[in-house]
Amino acid sequence: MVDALGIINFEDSTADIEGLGNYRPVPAISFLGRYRIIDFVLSNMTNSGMSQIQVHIKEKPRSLIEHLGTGLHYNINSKRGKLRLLYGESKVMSEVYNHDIGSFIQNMQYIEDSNKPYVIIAPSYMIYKIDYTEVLKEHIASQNDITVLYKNVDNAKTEFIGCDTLVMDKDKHITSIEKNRGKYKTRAVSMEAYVLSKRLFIELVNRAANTSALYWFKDILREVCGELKMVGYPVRGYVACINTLPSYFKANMELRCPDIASDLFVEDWPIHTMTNDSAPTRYSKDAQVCSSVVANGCVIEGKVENCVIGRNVTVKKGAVVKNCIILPGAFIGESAKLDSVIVDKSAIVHHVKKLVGTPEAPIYVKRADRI
Amino acid sequence: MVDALGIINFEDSTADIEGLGNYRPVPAISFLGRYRIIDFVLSNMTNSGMSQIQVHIKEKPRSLIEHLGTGLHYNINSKRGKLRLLYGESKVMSEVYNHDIGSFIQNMQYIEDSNKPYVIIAPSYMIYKIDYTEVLKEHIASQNDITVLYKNVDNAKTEFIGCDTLVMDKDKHITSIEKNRGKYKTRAVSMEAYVLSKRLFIELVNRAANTSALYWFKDILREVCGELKMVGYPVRGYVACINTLPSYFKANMELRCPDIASDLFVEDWPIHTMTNDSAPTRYSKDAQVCSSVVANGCVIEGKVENCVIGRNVTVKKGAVVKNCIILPGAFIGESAKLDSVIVDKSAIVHHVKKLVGTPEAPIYVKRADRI
Amino acid sequence: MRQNNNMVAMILAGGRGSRLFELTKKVAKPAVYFGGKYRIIDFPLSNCANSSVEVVGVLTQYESVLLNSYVARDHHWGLDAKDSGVFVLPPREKDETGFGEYRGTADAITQNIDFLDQMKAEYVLVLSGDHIYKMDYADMLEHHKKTGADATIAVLEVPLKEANRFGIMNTDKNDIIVEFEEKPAKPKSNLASMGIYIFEYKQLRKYLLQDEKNPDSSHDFGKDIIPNYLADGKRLTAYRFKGYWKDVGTIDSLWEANMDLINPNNELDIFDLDWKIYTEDVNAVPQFIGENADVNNALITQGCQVYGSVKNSVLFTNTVISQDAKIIDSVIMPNATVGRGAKVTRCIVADNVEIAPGAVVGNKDSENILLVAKNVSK
Amino acid sequence: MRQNNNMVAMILAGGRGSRLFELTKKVAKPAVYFGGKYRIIDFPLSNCANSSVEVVGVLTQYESVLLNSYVARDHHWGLDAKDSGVFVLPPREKDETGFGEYRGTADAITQNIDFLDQMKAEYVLVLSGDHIYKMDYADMLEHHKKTGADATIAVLEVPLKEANRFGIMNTDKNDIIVEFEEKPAKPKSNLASMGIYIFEYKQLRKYLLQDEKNPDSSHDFGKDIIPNYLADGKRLTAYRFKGYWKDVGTIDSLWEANMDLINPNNELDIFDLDWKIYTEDVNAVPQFIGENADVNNALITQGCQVYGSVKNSVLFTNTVISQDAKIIDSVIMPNATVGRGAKVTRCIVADNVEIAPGAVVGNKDSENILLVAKNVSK
Repeated sequence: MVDALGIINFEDSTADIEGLGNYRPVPAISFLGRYRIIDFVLSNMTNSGMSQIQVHIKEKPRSLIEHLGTGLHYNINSKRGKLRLLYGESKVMSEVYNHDIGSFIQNMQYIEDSNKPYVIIAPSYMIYKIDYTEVLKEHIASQNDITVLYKNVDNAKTEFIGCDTLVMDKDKHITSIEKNRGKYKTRAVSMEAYVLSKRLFIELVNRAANTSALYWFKDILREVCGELKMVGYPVRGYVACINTLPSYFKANMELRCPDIASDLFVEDWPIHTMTNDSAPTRYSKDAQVCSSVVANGCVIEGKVENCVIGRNVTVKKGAVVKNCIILPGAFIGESAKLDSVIVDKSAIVHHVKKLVGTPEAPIYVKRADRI
Repeated sequence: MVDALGIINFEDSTADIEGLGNYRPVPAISFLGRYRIIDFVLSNMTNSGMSQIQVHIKEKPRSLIEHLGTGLHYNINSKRGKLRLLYGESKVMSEVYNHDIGSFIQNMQYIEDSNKPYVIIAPSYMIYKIDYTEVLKEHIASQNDITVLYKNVDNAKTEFIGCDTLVMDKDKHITSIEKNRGKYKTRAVSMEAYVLSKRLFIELVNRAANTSALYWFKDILREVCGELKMVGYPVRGYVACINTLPSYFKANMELRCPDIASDLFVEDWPIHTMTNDSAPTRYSKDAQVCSSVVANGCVIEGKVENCVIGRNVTVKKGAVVKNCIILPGAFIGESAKLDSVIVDKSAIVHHVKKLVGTPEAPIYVKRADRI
Repeated sequence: MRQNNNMVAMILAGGRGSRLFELTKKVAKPAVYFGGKYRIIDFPLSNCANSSVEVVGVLTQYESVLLNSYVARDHHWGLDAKDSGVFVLPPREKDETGFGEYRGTADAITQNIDFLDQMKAEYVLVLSGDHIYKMDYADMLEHHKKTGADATIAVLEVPLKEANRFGIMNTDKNDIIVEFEEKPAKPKSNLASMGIYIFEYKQLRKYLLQDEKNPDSSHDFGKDIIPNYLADGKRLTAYRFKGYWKDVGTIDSLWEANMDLINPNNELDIFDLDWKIYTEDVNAVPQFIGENADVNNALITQGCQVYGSVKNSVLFTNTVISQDAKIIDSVIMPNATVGRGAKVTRCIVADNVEIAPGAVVGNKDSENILLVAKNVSK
Repeated sequence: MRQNNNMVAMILAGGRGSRLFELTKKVAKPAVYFGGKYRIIDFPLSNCANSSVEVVGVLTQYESVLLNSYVARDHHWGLDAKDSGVFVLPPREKDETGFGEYRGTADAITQNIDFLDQMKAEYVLVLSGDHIYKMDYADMLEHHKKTGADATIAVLEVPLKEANRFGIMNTDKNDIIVEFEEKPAKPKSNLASMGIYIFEYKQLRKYLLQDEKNPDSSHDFGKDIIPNYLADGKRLTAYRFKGYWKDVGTIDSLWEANMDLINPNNELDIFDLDWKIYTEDVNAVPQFIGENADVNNALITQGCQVYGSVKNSVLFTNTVISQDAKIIDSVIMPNATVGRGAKVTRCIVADNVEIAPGAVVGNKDSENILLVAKNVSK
């Protein structure tokens, strides 16, 4: 059991999942047919025994209110624990003021009221598996001020663009934090997940607010890097950063493959989500499906290849869907031929014969659109 | 079981519960120590067997998200039913555009998706007991277009100011709807609760939007009064309209008395709320309490007379509290003498010796204030 | 207790289901798997949830730890609201009578009269835990009230030549039951009792207490209680049910019922979003259909991995069908794995069974369906 | 199953509590009312919830329909999350052994080995359903792991002269248990067993299965299992508990425990917001204290209406104390009413009892507390 308050932070404006991001906050975006992006960070927390968790969001609370509920499906005891959706209640003058520091300050009472001595902050848009029990144990033993999760990658030239990277000495002390501008291949990419005492957290939040009205929490960390004892903690296994539409596309496609997915989905570390009580999926006599992940509740009569198909999707006979991500409830009509397309929830593709995108620039079909 | 979608509407700008209304929407205001204002309309709906209910709110969703949860404590089956908190997600240019029609239109998909043929709309700030099963049965049998709940009152000169009143012929057909400006003693005050078919509801919402960008649902009803068959349905028993601080004060004070409260709180019509798991209240050897309603979790050591005391309130030895409403978690220190004061949640009255208001103009002590 | 909550459902779930052999060796029949992701008892429980019957007693008896702990998680069916609940009711020790088993369907209810009293039941809905169907019990209650009946029995029209296998209701032209015959040699009607009853509780309570004292009674609804009602001239009405209904008492009928679901026009329609069947929420990733897989006419659920060929079959949660394996006309229960190149035809493969690579089980010409309950090596 | 969920609690709740007389005539002892709004079993259940012990089996036996249906509503303790649950485990019929009662505390666990297997228990926490205390079982598990024990037993220091009433643990200087004596005539230590055990499940399973076959065993933890562990040289450690603990086995001790709560400095502290005691959520308005009421040194809960005088007493949910009535040094259980001018002194008034106007019950000089279980007329 981890004696820490969990804070799920929202993404800054460098994250932009065009299209999908217009209808819901990033944590509420559908992922791999069955999940929402927030399920991963939240399951990490509850599987680690954390039961007091705050989800801070920037805007559009509706979809998350319903998805999170009271957290029973994430194994949060509703009496002892608390899954709290926090949302800036005062009006923000301009979008640049809508940052995490603002949300922390507005909701400081809920942070102070927690009886936990530590906080663990993580954004939802980094997908990986971590046991915070271990991280906190090491954090306490080493008497560091702040522990920062990171992942060593060798594709920083093309991926994780705009993310923070850590510069560390051989003892993993962080000497500076720099933005990844795609210059170098191998980097230690920050997961933007931090472990620190609640006292220090509150101090840093106040300091950020006093330094600049536009500061994010990561900005103040960059500044106190030399001053405080900040140490990196490596994440093993699969990591995805969902901050653009192509990276969303790529992560879905990668995790289709059970070999890669088995890194993230293991039996003793379940990824919890809100069940939909869909029936099993039915394949007709004409179905031709391969290399695809298919959620429950679908009716598949057409050809599906290298796809991620969400719940309750219909693919009619004659349709050909390749390299696509079809979100829950969408309908793909008889004559549709789709390649590298992301079809948002409840969209109906019926009168369009052919849509072809590329993995680098997938075509996006809007929510509930009828095309 | 009532075959209708429930819509809990928000109050228009004529309702202004100063002070209390600054921190949470009206439905979330604490009432009679243990309840929130919304518990009454919501319990009416779920006790009538309604399981699909939408709560529309204007602003500040946080407190209601937590109070409503997924509706289990209101007896809503979480699989079959749905308690949905709806909140205008697009930014409103000006406060005058923040009206119920706007919220209905923005969330029209959720209204259309319901498989119920009828809607029952009611605001939270009218407190009374009604079985919608009977109302809907009569509505269907009489083939009216719209049934409007009303209460015959004889104190319209001083109460229910600003409320709609119904002018009806002897068959209770509504011939016009007029605002109560306090001119007459006896009036049929509209509960602003309407029963109509979903089809007609959607039609009227669209018509309102097309008529004026500032129209509320009640505005369009006033217009179609002659055109449609609108009929009044009388509410029996206790009714309170909580639209000002004095009316809030008065309703709390009235319902202290078991004789009046027994009208609203009956065994087969429970008022559901979110439990807080507070211990019973402890009275010390020095406590002097009379004519008061006291919620659980309090420690009473002082003098309490004609009060409504919320959960987890402390009244220290030496304190004298008369004719007050003390909201949950407040602390009344040793030397405080309060009369006709409303103390908001978690406020600490410690350094002020004396505060005296009147029932018509009770003094309000702000949330979490330390005075 | 809420307004509509005065009808309490009592699900008889004590059956051994011995003709399902190994499938009921460790679980009671109502807990047997069905339809890719369900257990049989999900159907009456989901019907209750969808009909706003919020208090459900489950009368278990035989080998029921799995069934008991399964139904106790009442949030699976949304039956965890404030005044709702699924209550496991096994036989128990009492102050006066000591320890006793349930001696019959009626006795199971009689022994739980204290439970029904406590729940302030006004009507009692008696259900069976091992039938597969969708029914709106609220509608049946409406019918019961409207006809002014003392008891209402749901009936199904069966082919007259099969009627001798059922409890048959002989009715007048207003569907008032005039006679009840258990498995009549010469049936006079084709209205078979579905074992679904609504009783006004206070009256039923009296009949049950009388029946309890009768040493000659078998304490059964069909054999004792209903005949007593009729003998006393009580008004019993038939509630006609139309739609899919199946008692999956044998391996063959269990297989058939699963196969029915593959047909897109099947009457049960588990895809109906207005009457969902709720079940356990398992932690399983969506199904993966591999590069060389070939899937047709199949019902497949989450957690499955299919690399081989699946034709006219139902795959339950977390089954693995390896490359070049062939699944034909079969039902593969949870966590079963079929090895490379193995062939499974006209089988029910029980949960957790491993079929070794290259093994061949079942036969396309077999008259009966083969139950594979143990691991199969090549 | 979540990470921290590998410790499964088993609450022994089969006790008759016969020294509580009429209070346990219709309910098992763990369901007896306590502390204004609770039932005794709320304490171990809330302790489990607060200690993140998410799977709880409740082993019931005697007259338990109320207890069973009470604990089945696991949302009262927040134990209704995805992989959580309170499971009622009465004795049941099994494939091999047929029907059987629980023959002892250990046998109750043995008969539910299949349940523990199914829940994938790693540790088993054995609790009693009729003790009142607050304890962090997660801390006890930490202690168990840290000391490398095979089993850990929670112990309480009792006055040495009372030690002969308890099961006494004789320990070495490291709190390793070297001997266990049940109610020793000459106690060597004052460490009394609280009947709270943590076992490593796999090992316990073996001991239980051995014990089951032993015809000479009484199948009891204290008398059989613990001595067997000790005889085998297993490492048993004592976990010292400090704080309020009470076994309310008699009317007097039940009264005392209620009275303890009136003391603002009582050790149990039910007002602690960090360790709340959860219970049923009843529909009752807040308490009303009338115009001429006089309330001092009292614990009063929602639904009560007080018009008379209440001194040094505990009022449970929905009790009514009429004008001029006097309640002194008493405990009034739910829905009881005391008529005008009646006087109640040193009594426990059972639930739903009516005391007529003007009646006088109890005596301020009585040695024992009077249990009033039937209506009292003047």
